[in-house]
Amino acid sequence: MLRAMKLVYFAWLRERVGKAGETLNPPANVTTVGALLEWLKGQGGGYAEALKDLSAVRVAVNQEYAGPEATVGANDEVALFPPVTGG
Amino acid sequence: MLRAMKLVYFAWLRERVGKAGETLNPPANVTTVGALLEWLKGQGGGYAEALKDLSAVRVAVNQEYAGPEATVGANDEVALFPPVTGG
Amino acid sequence: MIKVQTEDFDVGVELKTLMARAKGVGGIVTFTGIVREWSGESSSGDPASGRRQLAAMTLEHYPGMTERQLADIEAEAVRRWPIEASLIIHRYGRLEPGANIVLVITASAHRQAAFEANEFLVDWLKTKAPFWKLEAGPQGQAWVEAKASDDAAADKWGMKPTKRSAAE
Amino acid sequence: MIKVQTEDFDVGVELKTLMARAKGVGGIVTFTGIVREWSGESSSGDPASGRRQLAAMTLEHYPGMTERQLADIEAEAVRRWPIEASLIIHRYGRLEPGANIVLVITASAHRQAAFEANEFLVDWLKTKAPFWKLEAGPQGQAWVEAKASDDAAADKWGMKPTKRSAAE
Repeated sequence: MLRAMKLVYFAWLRERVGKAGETLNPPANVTTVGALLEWLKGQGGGYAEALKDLSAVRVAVNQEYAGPEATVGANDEVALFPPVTGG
Repeated sequence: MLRAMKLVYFAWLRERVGKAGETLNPPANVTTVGALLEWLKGQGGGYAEALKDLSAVRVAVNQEYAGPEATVGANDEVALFPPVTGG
Repeated sequence: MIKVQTEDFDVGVELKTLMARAKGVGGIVTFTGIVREWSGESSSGDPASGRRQLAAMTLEHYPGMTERQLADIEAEAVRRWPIEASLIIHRYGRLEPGANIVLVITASAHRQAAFEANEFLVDWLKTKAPFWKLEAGPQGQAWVEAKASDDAAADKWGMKPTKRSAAE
Repeated sequence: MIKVQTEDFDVGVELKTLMARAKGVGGIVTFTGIVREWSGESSSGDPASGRRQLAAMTLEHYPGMTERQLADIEAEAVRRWPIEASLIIHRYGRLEPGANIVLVITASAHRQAAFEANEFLVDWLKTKAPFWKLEAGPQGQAWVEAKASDDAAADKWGMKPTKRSAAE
């Protein structure tokens, strides 16, 4: 089953991952934000570095804020970023 | 004893008294704002009309808000006006 | 800084002038009070609600005391909040609907201080500054009555009462 | 109305444009956020306090989500308060000290509504809008950390949390 998701990264998460975005195909058991983060972290390198403290990571699925229990699936746009500092 | 005070009136108090200001010489027993208002009211005509409801009258002595117990004396500038509506 | 004037003001120009002397601010809050087209509480423009259409408003004030009260209010705001710069402009004379009446600018390193100081100043202008509004419309002229809601708003800042009735 | 842009804005021009489409308003509240010369909590400019002088700030944002979040926040403010007109402008890109970052305008017949809606919008921009600030100074570059005080300010408006940590 093709489960291509679009990942996008911002601020220091982008810097640590080393890219602004990519298309990934996580395994079939990755159906939630929490599972996606754990899987990504397990990819090592920049991912492990970027995600070592998940309390500092915010997630948006299709441009809406999402908690770890939110579902993710094919064609979703999943954004990972630090707490925002606008305004 | 000369006890000349400068009286000034604003808004509908000015209209009812019929003048913007005047110099008055109240009697010697008029030493407070409250006594001044009662004396003025007793002058009849526009004064009685302007001061018939003292709850709608505000007073400033020398350009500072003053209550009925505040003292007034020679050369004071005493202003009578309705509740303010600026801003 | 305070200004009491008949002339209109330009908020953009005043902001630029104030920012030039307020280095290091992070937030600037501006309140602009405008002459409304309808008197009364609602802005829906429904003539059936008993409100009156305004042709013009004339603001009378107490020269001397006005400047004194505005300067006192501004000084009190600076004592209470970390304000880097502030400006109060209050117009008087004849003003038509849509015209500027009052401008309050507060600049601070902290947005919360700028917001609170601004609201404080506006609440106090409404209840302390010696201005009186005479509204003129198709039904004639009438002096605007002070609103209890304005007194309540001013009261929340916990300053000594300055508007004691002469009947107390 | 919302705008996300690199260009500067002129508060005076934006106010005039907004007033032209907001008939009947009595009060307009404006918040302007400015790039500070010093990072940190104080604005005294004392270099001994551990704060850092800024050469510039670069604002990154999430195109698409930003516009969506700003439109949602503005719609929520209009639901909560009797706002006749509002405007949010948020800049991104490289900005130097003194530059405008954000503009929030709220216009209402009632000044209290204009103040509250404005503060609500600013609090939410600080905690919800997907912008990130990278500060550059003599000591190098650093991403600005989110402040707990901003979260507390946003929390007081009683909206559902939108910034849940991924660790929950």
